[in-house]
Amino acid sequence: MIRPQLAIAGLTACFGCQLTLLNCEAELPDIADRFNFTYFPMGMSSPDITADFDAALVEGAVSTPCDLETLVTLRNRSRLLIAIGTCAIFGGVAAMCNEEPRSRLLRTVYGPAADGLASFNPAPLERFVTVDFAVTGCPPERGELLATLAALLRGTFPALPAYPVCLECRSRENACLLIERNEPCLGPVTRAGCNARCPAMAVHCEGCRGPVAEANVAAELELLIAKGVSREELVRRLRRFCPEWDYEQRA
Amino acid sequence: MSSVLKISPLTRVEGHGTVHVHFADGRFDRVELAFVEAPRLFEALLVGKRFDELPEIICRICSICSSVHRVTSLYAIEQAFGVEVNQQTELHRELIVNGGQIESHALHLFCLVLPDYYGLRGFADLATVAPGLLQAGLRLKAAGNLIQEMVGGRLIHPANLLIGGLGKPLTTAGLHRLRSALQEVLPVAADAIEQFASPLLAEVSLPFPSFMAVANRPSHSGGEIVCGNGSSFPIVDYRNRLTETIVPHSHAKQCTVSGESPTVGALARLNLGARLGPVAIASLNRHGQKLVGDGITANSLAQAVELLAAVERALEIVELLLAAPPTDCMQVAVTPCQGTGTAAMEAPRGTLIHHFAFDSRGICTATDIITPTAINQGAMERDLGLMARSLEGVDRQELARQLEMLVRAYDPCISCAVH
Amino acid sequence: MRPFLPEERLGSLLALLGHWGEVYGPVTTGDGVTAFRPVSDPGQLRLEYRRTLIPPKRFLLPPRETILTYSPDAGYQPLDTAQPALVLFGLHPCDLQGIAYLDRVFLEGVVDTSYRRNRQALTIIGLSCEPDEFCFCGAAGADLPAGCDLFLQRTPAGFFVTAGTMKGEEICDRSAQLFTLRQPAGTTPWHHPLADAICRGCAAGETFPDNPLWDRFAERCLGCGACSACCPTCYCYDVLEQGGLDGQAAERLREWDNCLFKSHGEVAGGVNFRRSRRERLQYRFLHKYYGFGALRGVISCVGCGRCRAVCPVEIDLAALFEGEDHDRQ
Amino acid sequence: MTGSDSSMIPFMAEIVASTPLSADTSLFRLRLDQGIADYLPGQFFQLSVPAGGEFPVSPASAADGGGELEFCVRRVGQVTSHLHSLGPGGRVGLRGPFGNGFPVAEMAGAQILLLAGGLGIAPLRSLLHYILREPERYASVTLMYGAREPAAMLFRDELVALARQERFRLLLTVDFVRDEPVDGRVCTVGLLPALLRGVKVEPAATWAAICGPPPLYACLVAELASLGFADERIFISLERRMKCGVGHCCHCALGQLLCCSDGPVFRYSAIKGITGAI
Ligand SMILES: Cc1cc2nc3c(=O)[nH]c(=O)nc-3n(C[C@H](O)[C@H](O)[C@H](O)COP(=O)(O)OP(=O)(O)OC[C@H]3O[C@@H](n4cnc5c(N)ncnc54)[C@H](O)[C@@H]3O)c2cc1C
Ligand code: SF4
Ligand code: SF4
Ligand code: SF4
Repeated sequence: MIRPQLAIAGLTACFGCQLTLLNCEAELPDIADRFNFTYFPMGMSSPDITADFDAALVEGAVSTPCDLETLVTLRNRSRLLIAIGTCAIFGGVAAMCNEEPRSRLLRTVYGPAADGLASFNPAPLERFVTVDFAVTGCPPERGELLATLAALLRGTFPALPAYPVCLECRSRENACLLIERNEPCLGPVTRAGCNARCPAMAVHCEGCRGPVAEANVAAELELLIAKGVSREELVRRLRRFCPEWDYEQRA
Repeated sequence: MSSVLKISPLTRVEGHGTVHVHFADGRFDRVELAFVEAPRLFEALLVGKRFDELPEIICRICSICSSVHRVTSLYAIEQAFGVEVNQQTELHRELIVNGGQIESHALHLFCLVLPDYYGLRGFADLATVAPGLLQAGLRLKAAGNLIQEMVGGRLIHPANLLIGGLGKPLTTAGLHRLRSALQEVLPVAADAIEQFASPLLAEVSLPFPSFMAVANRPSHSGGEIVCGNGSSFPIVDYRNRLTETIVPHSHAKQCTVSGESPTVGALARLNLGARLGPVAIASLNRHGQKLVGDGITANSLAQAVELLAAVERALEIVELLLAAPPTDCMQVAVTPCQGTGTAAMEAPRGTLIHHFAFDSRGICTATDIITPTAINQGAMERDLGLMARSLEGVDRQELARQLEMLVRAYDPCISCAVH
Repeated sequence: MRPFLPEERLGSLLALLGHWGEVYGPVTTGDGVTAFRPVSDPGQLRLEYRRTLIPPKRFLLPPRETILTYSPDAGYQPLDTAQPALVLFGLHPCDLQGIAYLDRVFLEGVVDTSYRRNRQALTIIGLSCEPDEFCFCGAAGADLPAGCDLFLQRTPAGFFVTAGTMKGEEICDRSAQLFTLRQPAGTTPWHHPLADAICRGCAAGETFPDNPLWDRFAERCLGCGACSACCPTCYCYDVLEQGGLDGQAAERLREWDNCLFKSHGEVAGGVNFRRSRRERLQYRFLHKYYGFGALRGVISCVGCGRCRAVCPVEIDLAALFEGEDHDRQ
Repeated sequence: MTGSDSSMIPFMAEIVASTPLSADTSLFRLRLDQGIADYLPGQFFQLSVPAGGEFPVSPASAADGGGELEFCVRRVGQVTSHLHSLGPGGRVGLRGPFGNGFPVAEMAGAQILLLAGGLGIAPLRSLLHYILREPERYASVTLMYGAREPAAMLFRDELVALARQERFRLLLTVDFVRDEPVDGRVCTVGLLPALLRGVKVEPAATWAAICGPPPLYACLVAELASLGFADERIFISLERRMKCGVGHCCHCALGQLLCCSDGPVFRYSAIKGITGAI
């Protein structure tokens, strides 16, 4: 068995993906025993980004030159690069207004001082580097992160669900919010793996795990528009975690 | 000849920060604390969104305090639309905020600060050097997370807390599970306090902080913010009292109150008379001296006391909910209207303020978010300077270590500060 | 004259059934969903229920279950923990037929060890039903549908009781003191026109290749998988293996798969044998009405109406049998 | 290796040798911990890599009454990569054999035409070894094997050596040759169906067996038909997604047939009318 050298880094994000690792309380001592946290500023001092890594787990979107530098450095130094979390894979919440000029958003927050800030539209890692594997979620599920670490010990990746939230939602015997309550649930177009956490709480899926493979976006829009939700609202909701959808896509 | 000591990145804190200490001719010149976190611009992202989307988005500011961000935004929105929630909903909200407090304090104390007591790199080394203590901390942390996951439906970024009520209340079985989990860790929390009783930092005299906190927990929008000098002001008046300025080297705005840099957080709350349960009061009495006399270096100890208090309060809430089990989803209908809402709550790291304005359709037209670490930024930078000056001549590596520990004493949450 | 359980003695029967395992029956959950849940008193039972959201297959083929464990010393091993005994109370004929179908898949020919373990833990009590607008089974009204240990024919005053297996007889013997004897009123067998249309269509080998409904279905199917998840005879599964954090042990899991998912026909190298949604819907159609492999020629649709009820976009494959005019807007 | 439990629960085997055959394909020789490896050419096993998963694979060897067997595996995805990362001594699991192999009894006495494309050589090598163990039972064997390029040609040396036998005729072809000189090339350049066109066969006295990548089947079948082969005399080994191997998991249907239990070797006449079968 190998003892992998890990880099864990956050770019433009809320640190929830890294926190999810630290939230694996029961497994943390085992994890500490089996991995070297060579670069993990949030958890360990004296981080060394110049080491050779077996895997780099990167959280967050890329929105500053600094982010990009960290990302490229880790890509060059790591055998595997793993995107963790919706932001790293799709852009995430920070990218929800990417259709607006960045400068306007910056000025809304910082006023004239905004002009000195080096900040561009948040984009997923894949836009800049090759990504070997991805664990989605906002935040990712503990179980999926642990399965990924366990697989890394053997030099592979786990099989994670690629089907829509609805399957898990139905098998939990939740009431369907879309059918029963006409709510704009994004379960049909969202990737499962969360065991339908939100519908289980009677809260419609907000799509935090990003688009499912082959989402029938057009049919989902038609269905919800027929139920009285405005297209504008639907587009806004879809964009919350992933700014780029093909609204015409059926297959 | 000038030189710079760069601490970059700051480690064992949430977010990206750096400290640069400038020396001129070998003498200390000045210090710059920079929160270099990439701004996500939440205050701009929220504009144009419908009111019910705000809580779902805003909790993403920060993973560690997502629960309290969510709850604060609910209160602010409810204030704007004149919505009042029932007691059961209030209790669920208070419970999750306590769960967040337990998780956050346990994470900070046991995973991020504790390694300093042993001169270690971090939690992974504790697993071999002090496994029992790490385990204890993780058990506490897990209890906090259990609350957050059960009440919120999702551990980070809770989904279950809604404007006007809840998706689903806790079940009796769930409450029983929480009760036994909390009862198990209550003694662990009590023991933990001793561990953080002795301060870590070099004895440098730092000015006594000017504390600030929300008067009561949980705070309703009608509440007040109190300051160490005895003054107080209504939350809704925050804009006239707090001044936010943009610092050139940091992405977080810096906050002052009448020209002073306030200190918020656990120590501030204890000094300003937070309401505590009997078990926490007993331990507070044992360490009261340090907590009022020592300034920021006692913040970890204050967090340890609060950790105990949060477990105690969470248990109390569980008992209250068990005594009157919630039956329905308790969602109050919300009719949006033009208006503004402001709410402040005590997040684990201190005072958090949300302010929103809505048009008649309930679309958000303006937002303002003030976070604890942004408030603490000024005091933190001031103290770093004072410490660097007092330790002049000390080995640079040791100086860096001391300064990083000082930053950690404030328990900064940089992703909140920059948002 | 036949054994008859007066309505007010249902509670005593439930208590007695506890002897064969924890009793699960149809209840309404907090969400307003009908589901099989543990029941202790008859007041919780919804005897007039139409269908549960998820069929009883979940007790035989759970949505996700560990089937094997691996350790370097012992190799692959089946789970050694015993499956707790369960009594499923109040299954309608369609669901009984569903279980009978699954039994044929997993117990005839190559026996699936996990399925057998779960099946052996079950005692099954059937209950007659009242159809609604979604049902179209042809079996309602039958005296003793296949696959149950005991069947209860419901009348306003109570239930006629028929034993279907040795175990059922044993239950009858043990509860004899609860029964009276009554003359059964003749039940009228009930036939849904759709069931007839399906039988006729299948007998003729119809696959409606040119029906325009296929394209309309394919266009709006969300691929959400609800139809198969809720079908009592859909049993496709996927198998996953997960290593432990110790780097040694591993677990093999299986979970429900779904022929409407893109990955269902996909093999390495990006080749997909059912690339379009239309092909996938046709695959489902073929499986439901014509059967695969050893069960070739057996209609697996039991007419419970679940897929028609749960599809968010109102796709109903049975509509193909309903003639030319249906669904043409 | 029969009975329901051995169909569902893998038995363990050890990798005794792994030999690279091309850039992405290796030959794995496995020794069962217990028992004898008995199977017919064309049948398949489910091979488990602990903690990685399971995949269907046909042996590339012919059963020889011993406890060893060979698999020729291309590294294409998760589990196959995991297998490739294991060296000799590595532990794997096996379930099977499953499905129907080539009807070797029926084939006896006739001429045999094996048509392999790429990795499709694996089950046909099993059949070839089976036949060449008692070559006198067959009139003749012809193997026509097409690979993408010379470097992707598997078992070339072995096949060339076997081709010294009298009854065995070998024809190799590659789709293209890159600029680099290919020493001692023993193959032609061109696609398999084109090569087939130029060969002399007696369709009525020959059994044809095909295995290769999906696009190959339709062309080869058409070519064979134009040479006068009856549909009944063509055997095709098909690939589908498979999880169980025993007709339960329902991923592998073609029409109403299941590839795992009704196949994977099908007589062309049995699947001719099925849309999407080839
Ligand atoms: C009867 C039969 C015989 C085969 N013989 C060989 C052989 O001799 N040598 C060889 O290298 N390959 C053979 N294959 C193909 C081999 O099974 C796939 O290459 C392998 O499953 C890929 O698995 P993976 O996990 O590496 O790929 P991934 O793409 O990661 O696949 C994940 C899962 O998808 C399924 N899957 C993917 N591709 C296939 C596929 N082609 N067939 C069936 N299921 C698939 C499997 O269930 C697998 O577990 C055969 C396939 C069949 C059906
Ligand atoms: S509630 Fe949402 S996720 Fe669940 S089945 Fe309905 S549409 Fe799908
Ligand atoms: S239900 Fe939707 S929003 Fe909720 S956790 Fe799952 S993917 Fe995210
Ligand atoms: S339930 Fe309807 S939308 Fe969902 S997969 Fe089935 S046919 Fe498609």
